[in-house]
Amino acid sequence: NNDDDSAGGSGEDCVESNGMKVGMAFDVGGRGDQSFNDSAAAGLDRAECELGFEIQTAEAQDGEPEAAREDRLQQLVDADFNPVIAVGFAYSESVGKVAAANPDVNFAIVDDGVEGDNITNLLFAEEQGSFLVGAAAALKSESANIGFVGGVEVPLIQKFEAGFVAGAEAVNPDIEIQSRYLTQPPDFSGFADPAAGRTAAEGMIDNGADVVYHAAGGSGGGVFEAAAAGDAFAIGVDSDQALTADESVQDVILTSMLKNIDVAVFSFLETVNDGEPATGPTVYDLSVDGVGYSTTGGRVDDIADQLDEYKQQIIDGEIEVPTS
Amino acid sequence: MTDNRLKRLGLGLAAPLLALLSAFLITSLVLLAAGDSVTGVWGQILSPPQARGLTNIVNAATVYYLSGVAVAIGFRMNLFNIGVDGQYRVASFAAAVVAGEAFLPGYLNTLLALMAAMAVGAVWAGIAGILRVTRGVSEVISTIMLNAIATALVAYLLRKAAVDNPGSNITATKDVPEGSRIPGFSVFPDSPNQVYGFVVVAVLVGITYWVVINRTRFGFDLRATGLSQSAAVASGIDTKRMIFVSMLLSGAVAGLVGMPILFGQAFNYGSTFQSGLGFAGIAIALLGRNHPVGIALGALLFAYLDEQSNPLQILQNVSPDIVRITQGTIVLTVVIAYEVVRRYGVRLEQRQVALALEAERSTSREEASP
Amino acid sequence: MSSPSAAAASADATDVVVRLRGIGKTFPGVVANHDIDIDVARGTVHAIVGENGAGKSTLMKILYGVQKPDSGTIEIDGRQVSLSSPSDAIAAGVGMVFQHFMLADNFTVLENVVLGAEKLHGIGDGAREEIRRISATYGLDIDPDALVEDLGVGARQRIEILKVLYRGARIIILDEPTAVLVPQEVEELFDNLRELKSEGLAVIFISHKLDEVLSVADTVTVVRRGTTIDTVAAQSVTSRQLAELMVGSELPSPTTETSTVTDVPVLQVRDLTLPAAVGGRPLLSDIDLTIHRGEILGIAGVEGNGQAELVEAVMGMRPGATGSVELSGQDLAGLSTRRRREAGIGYIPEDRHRHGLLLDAPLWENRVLGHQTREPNVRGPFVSRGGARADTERIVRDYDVRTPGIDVLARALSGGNQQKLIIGREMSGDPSLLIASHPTRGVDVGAQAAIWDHIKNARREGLAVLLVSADLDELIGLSDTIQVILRGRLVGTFDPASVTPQQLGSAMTGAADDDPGASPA
Amino acid sequence: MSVAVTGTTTVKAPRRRLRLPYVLLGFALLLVLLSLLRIVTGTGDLSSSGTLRATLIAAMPIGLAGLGGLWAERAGVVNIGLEGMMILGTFGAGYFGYFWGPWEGVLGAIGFGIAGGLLHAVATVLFGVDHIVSGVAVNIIALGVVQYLAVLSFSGVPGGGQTQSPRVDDLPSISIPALADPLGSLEQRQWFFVSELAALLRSFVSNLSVLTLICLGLFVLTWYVLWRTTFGLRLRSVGENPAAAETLGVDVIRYKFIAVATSGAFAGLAGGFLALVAANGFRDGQTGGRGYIGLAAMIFGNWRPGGLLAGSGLFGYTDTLRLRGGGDSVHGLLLLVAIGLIGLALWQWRQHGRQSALVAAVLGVVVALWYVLTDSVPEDLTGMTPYVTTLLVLALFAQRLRMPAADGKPYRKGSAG
Ligand SMILES: Nc1ncnc2c1ncn2[C@@H]1O[C@H](COP(=O)(O)OP(=O)(O)OP(=O)(O)O)[C@@H](O)[C@H]1O
Ligand SMILES: Nc1ncnc2c1ncn2[C@@H]1O[C@H](COP(=O)(O)OP(=O)(O)OP(=O)(O)O)[C@@H](O)[C@H]1O
Ligand SMILES: [Mg+2]
Ligand SMILES: [Mg+2]
Repeated sequence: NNDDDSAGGSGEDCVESNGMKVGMAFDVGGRGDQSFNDSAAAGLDRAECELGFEIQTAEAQDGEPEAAREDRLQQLVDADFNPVIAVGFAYSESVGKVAAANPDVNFAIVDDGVEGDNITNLLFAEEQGSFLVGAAAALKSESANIGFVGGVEVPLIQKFEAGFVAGAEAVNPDIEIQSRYLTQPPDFSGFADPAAGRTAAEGMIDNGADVVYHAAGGSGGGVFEAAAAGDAFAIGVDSDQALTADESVQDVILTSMLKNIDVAVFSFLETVNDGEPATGPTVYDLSVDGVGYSTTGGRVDDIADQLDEYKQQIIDGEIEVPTS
Repeated sequence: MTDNRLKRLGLGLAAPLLALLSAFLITSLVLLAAGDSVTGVWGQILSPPQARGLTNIVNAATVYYLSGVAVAIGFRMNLFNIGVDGQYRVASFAAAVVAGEAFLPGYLNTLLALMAAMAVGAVWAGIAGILRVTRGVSEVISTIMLNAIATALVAYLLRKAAVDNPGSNITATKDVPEGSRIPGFSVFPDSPNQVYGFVVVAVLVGITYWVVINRTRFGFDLRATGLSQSAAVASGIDTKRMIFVSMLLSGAVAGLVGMPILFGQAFNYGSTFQSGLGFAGIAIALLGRNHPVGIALGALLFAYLDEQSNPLQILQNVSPDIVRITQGTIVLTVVIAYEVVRRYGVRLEQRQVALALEAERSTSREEASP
Repeated sequence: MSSPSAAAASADATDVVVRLRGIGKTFPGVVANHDIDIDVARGTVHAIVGENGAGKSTLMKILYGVQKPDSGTIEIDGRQVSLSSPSDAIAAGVGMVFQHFMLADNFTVLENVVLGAEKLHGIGDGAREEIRRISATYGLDIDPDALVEDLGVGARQRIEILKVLYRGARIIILDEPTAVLVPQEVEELFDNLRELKSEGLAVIFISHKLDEVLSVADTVTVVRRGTTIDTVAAQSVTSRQLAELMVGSELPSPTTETSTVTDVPVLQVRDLTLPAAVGGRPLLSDIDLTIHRGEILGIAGVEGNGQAELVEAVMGMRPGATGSVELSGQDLAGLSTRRRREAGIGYIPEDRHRHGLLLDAPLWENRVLGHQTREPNVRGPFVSRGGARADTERIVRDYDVRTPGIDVLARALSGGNQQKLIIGREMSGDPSLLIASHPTRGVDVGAQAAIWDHIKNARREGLAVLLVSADLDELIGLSDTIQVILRGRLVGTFDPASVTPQQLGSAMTGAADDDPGASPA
Repeated sequence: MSVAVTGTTTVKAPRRRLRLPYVLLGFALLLVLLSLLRIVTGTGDLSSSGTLRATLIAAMPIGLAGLGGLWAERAGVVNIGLEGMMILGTFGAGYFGYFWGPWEGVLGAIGFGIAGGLLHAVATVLFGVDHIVSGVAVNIIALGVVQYLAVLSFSGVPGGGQTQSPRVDDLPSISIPALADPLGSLEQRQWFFVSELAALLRSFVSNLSVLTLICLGLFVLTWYVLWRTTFGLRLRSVGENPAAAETLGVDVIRYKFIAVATSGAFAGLAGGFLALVAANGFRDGQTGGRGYIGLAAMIFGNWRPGGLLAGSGLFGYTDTLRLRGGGDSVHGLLLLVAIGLIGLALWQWRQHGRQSALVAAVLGVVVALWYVLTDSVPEDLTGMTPYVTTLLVLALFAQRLRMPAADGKPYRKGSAG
């Protein structure tokens, strides 16, 4: 009752079934998290429609044992799903194990580098995208004071922070950057606590920040609310949040750091469709538009040239963006 | 009397059966109301698990069991150690660091890490014990606070102790060296995975628990304190000491909760280390009436429900959260059923005592009259 | 059985305010009441007497709507009523003072009194005025704003009566109101009752103390084994006759036999002082006492004057006590309760349910309690089930504990049998000192006699016994010496052979200085 | 199994009721202290109107959960199921809030909370199940129910998902610019005390959700109902001595039932507040253990609404400081804690609590040293602040607390006499 009603599938422009079944295992939150699970789901839905895959999804439970994740992947394999895509680094170990046990099945994992002959890693240069929105924040800040709200202090999110800081300092070395994480692992509620996101962002805004970037998943909604209430800008993450966030706060979203998981998922499924499933790591960075920034609302149009210049420098390797 | 004992045994078994049945009914009603397939869900849950699933059930039950025993030690004394959750996390972290550093070779290293885990778990629980004994702070509240503090503390220490693992987004301690891991063994034929070797330790813990509680002087003191603190004091039991010691013991066993995972599967403590086991332990201890065998059955039941519900979404398109409802309902209905049965039993016994005495009285009167 | 006889029948029929006919009530396995017939007349004190467990309290609870009768009818003021809750009874004009206080300690007197009767005078100043008025009218001397936990037993008893009066009750039930009062307080209470009686109220009065009953009651109903045996006019009977009606045989009474007192001291207490937890007067100050082999030392005192603390301090259950306690020359200071027990103290606590038993454990486990370090209950670090069970059988046999077996839960035994089990247990393991706190409180006459015998046996075997009791007859009957405790001090020593309960009573309330029976401690 | 929640203290708490002037005086002192702290530490955010407003919002769910606990425990039922009832409340708010409207969301939250309360009431009051056990079960069931219902209700709904509702519209809020602006400039001046007072007042006149005000009112209402009405007297009597209450014609079972259902309503409202005011919709895991914290705050507040408000304020404040100011603000707080501890030590010394005084003094010195020797508290550790503070306060004051005498004890009808 929870996935086949998604968009795609029955749409008119969709192609006939290609006879292949793809399974996707989500991280906690699953479809509809308005965040990275959704982004992966978007890629899946597109593949369903444009390539004719039959799709099935399942999501993780909070605090489940490792074996449950293994089970989930194995059950997808048992039900003849091939390939199987795991969304999120929590699946790192289980993908390694299940892939080894099922050498005939192709696996993909988002955000993790686990190795295997039949595994492809969909990795992202989040720091590069964050660099660009960091630069945008610095360029737009009138108070030379900006903020970063991280959901949970894990290396992945620290990568966002590092890129953001580097980008902002590239524009203005003296800029003040306030940084805050909502929770520490294993407490992952920082990704799902808009109230905390709001309080943190309000603090930054009260403290002079006028642009706040969040990498806090579901808590980001609170950051947008704070920005709206405090006459500040917010920067979204993962998808173009000026489109997906609630209408009442879309105006304050300066731009979003795009992490195009959907693109990655779709390209992977294209290789499967072509009969030559990708293996090994693929890094989706600026050069392949795996990451980037959004322009919805036209609020960064005036600085687009500068941002694109930075982008080119990063692609050319002139700027090396730190990851931590 | 044997007849009565049989009757009582029957009553004792009736309670959990009654409870399971009503949980089954209630869950079915929820499914019906929500429009999900009742037969589909129960069909899946009651279908025989594969070998892999059976192994998973035993493994998950091992972990639940230790957690249940840790909680039960406190329960036997009317101590509510809500803090098993924090205790096992702090302890698992400590053990992972010790084992990862490999101060000693091979299994000595394992042993040292296990002792570290028990010691750290005991200390963490001991804080609540001290506060209760010296300051009168309810252990319910202090252990809740200590759970939250454990989260922050472990996060802090984990970042200090974490090793660089390029390409991974998981922060984790150093891996336990190969030679210090506890090998699993295959129980179910054709199973691709293995049962934790630690299951042996869990069984030993269960036996020790039973012997200590039911057969030793210490256990008697502990149960007496749980039954009536005032009577315990009058009998010469130092109840403050008992509270403190049983908190330490509970914490030490809590320290073991994460060990099957650490030495049998994860080999390090990282941000994806399983959480929430302490709370499951509370439900399981209640379900098992704090009895070592009961706890084992409860742990197996919970593990079974978890395992069997996992594919619900893939196969039946029903959210596996439905079994949480089942599990919670089982806890509640079991307790209610036990309470009802207990009252019935007490009444039964009172009636018997009265009848026996009445009979005795009338016979003695008959003897006296002639 | 029998119907209301001459005395009651002589009361004018219109004067009957309560008429109980054929009341029956069965609990699982116990017939608490059957065929009860009672008539209570207006303007009288009607006493109900009977052994423990005879069914008096049950009957009163039925009349007060707490419990529903299985059979029979209740008429109040000539109208048949159905009482399904205390509210119904209150509405019918019945008020009840229970055997145990029914007060919320953390509430003020006002709150306790108005609870449930808020409609009468509100919960504010109106009620306060009314309480003051009633208090003044009946000389109850109660401050509506005092906190109940600060008050003594006498005051609490008066609050209970005030609660009843406040509700305008015309039929007042008093279930053993005098159990915790000293004779002087009892007198005051009786004055109050006579006052009530003269106002035309009916008082139903339950007591085990037959002299009291005869001094205050107009009519007495005797209940035995759940049914009414007889109703008599108080002037026409003696307490001996009443007692024989109650038990159907002669009343036992505690009598000391020839003295067995030796000059070997067993317990020597010097300067025992126990400071209060939060400032204020010490709970015990400078207690000195010695008990010899074969001697029973009785402690008399109004409840709350330190006798419980004295016992607990000797038992080592009170941290913070200073002074010396020696048992047969061994200094007990600093020893834990367990060590003191091992050193040879047997302890019969005053509240057997709270301190003496694990109600939800079988009898044989209760045998282990308090003796869990000693033979035959233990083997090394383990509990010896075999040893403990065998010894429990012995106790059950030797002490005549009426039970179907040693595997039943302690809860299932009646109070007297529970107490016999405790005494058997505490006499095991060769104690040299037996501390007995209220050993016969609330047990029936048969068990009472047995318990007295056991204590006398202990004395004969050379034990020193510290006996604390609120029952002055018991103290006088059993003790070799009686000491009175008042506000944490021992204030007088009496010879039980010559002292009267009245003299003890005045010493207990501090009015004893001019009493000829007292000699300085 | 029944448990005495505050251990085995026998010391009587002195009964000095706080009168309004003292309360105001206390407030003033607090503001003075905050001013001093601001000046000494140079951390302006400690008493800014933003911090205070965020504190109010952070404290309210905890306080409401605590009120839930208070209602139940005053009637003698321990309610550790508050967390579960709160979770039900967040879902009720999200569901009704999205499909009907925000005010309906409030009602939905209360309704779901009551459902949880009734479950607890049936188990504890009717069946005499141990209160903690039932509470634990309620928590498990509530979580399962909500997660299951969320999947059914929100997946596929635009903006919603398996673990969250779509955005729910705001409840109306009050802003009085005519007052807020001048107060704002006053706050900016950084005048001793005056600025703090201005900040406090300003937090009440700028962007304050109506629900916040209503909830504040509920504290007063609770106090009034429980301590000034017949109903309240009866309800409390049931928690102090149910047998006595029954002998006076109070329907004990009914009052306990009502109390626990009300408790559920408050806990549900607490969840509703989280979903509707603190955030804008339901999210799985949103409560984050606040139900338990509410219980702690209630004990902290000695089972009284005023104390509870202070306790939840403390929680809200420390949590807000952590989220807003991070390690720097929390560092400033260290000084406050140190001063508090040393003050306490002096006071206890005078009260002859020599041992506690010593403990407090040593702790105070340690914290003071920590303050002096560092510049900031590590970010990860700031998360502990509210919990450590509570533990500390309980350790120092638990013996002065007094819970209802029959709290946590199952009661059976007819046990009077
Ligand atoms: N609630 C109950 N359940 C079962 N049995 C009961 C209950 N209440 C009383 N009984 C039994 O009923 C009998 C009468 O008890 P009751 O309390 O009325 O006696 P009593 O005359 O008041 O004794 P006492 O002098 O000790 O107060 C006793 O045998 C007791 O065991
Ligand atoms: N409220 C009650 N509920 C259940 N059983 C009761 C109750 N009251 C008394 N009984 C039972 O009645 C029996 C004897 O009680 P009873 O009140 O006669 O004892 P007692 O001799 O008065 O001693 P005690 O001082 O302990 O009350 C016991 O089996 C006891 O469990
Ligand atoms: Mg009795
Ligand atoms: Mg009685």
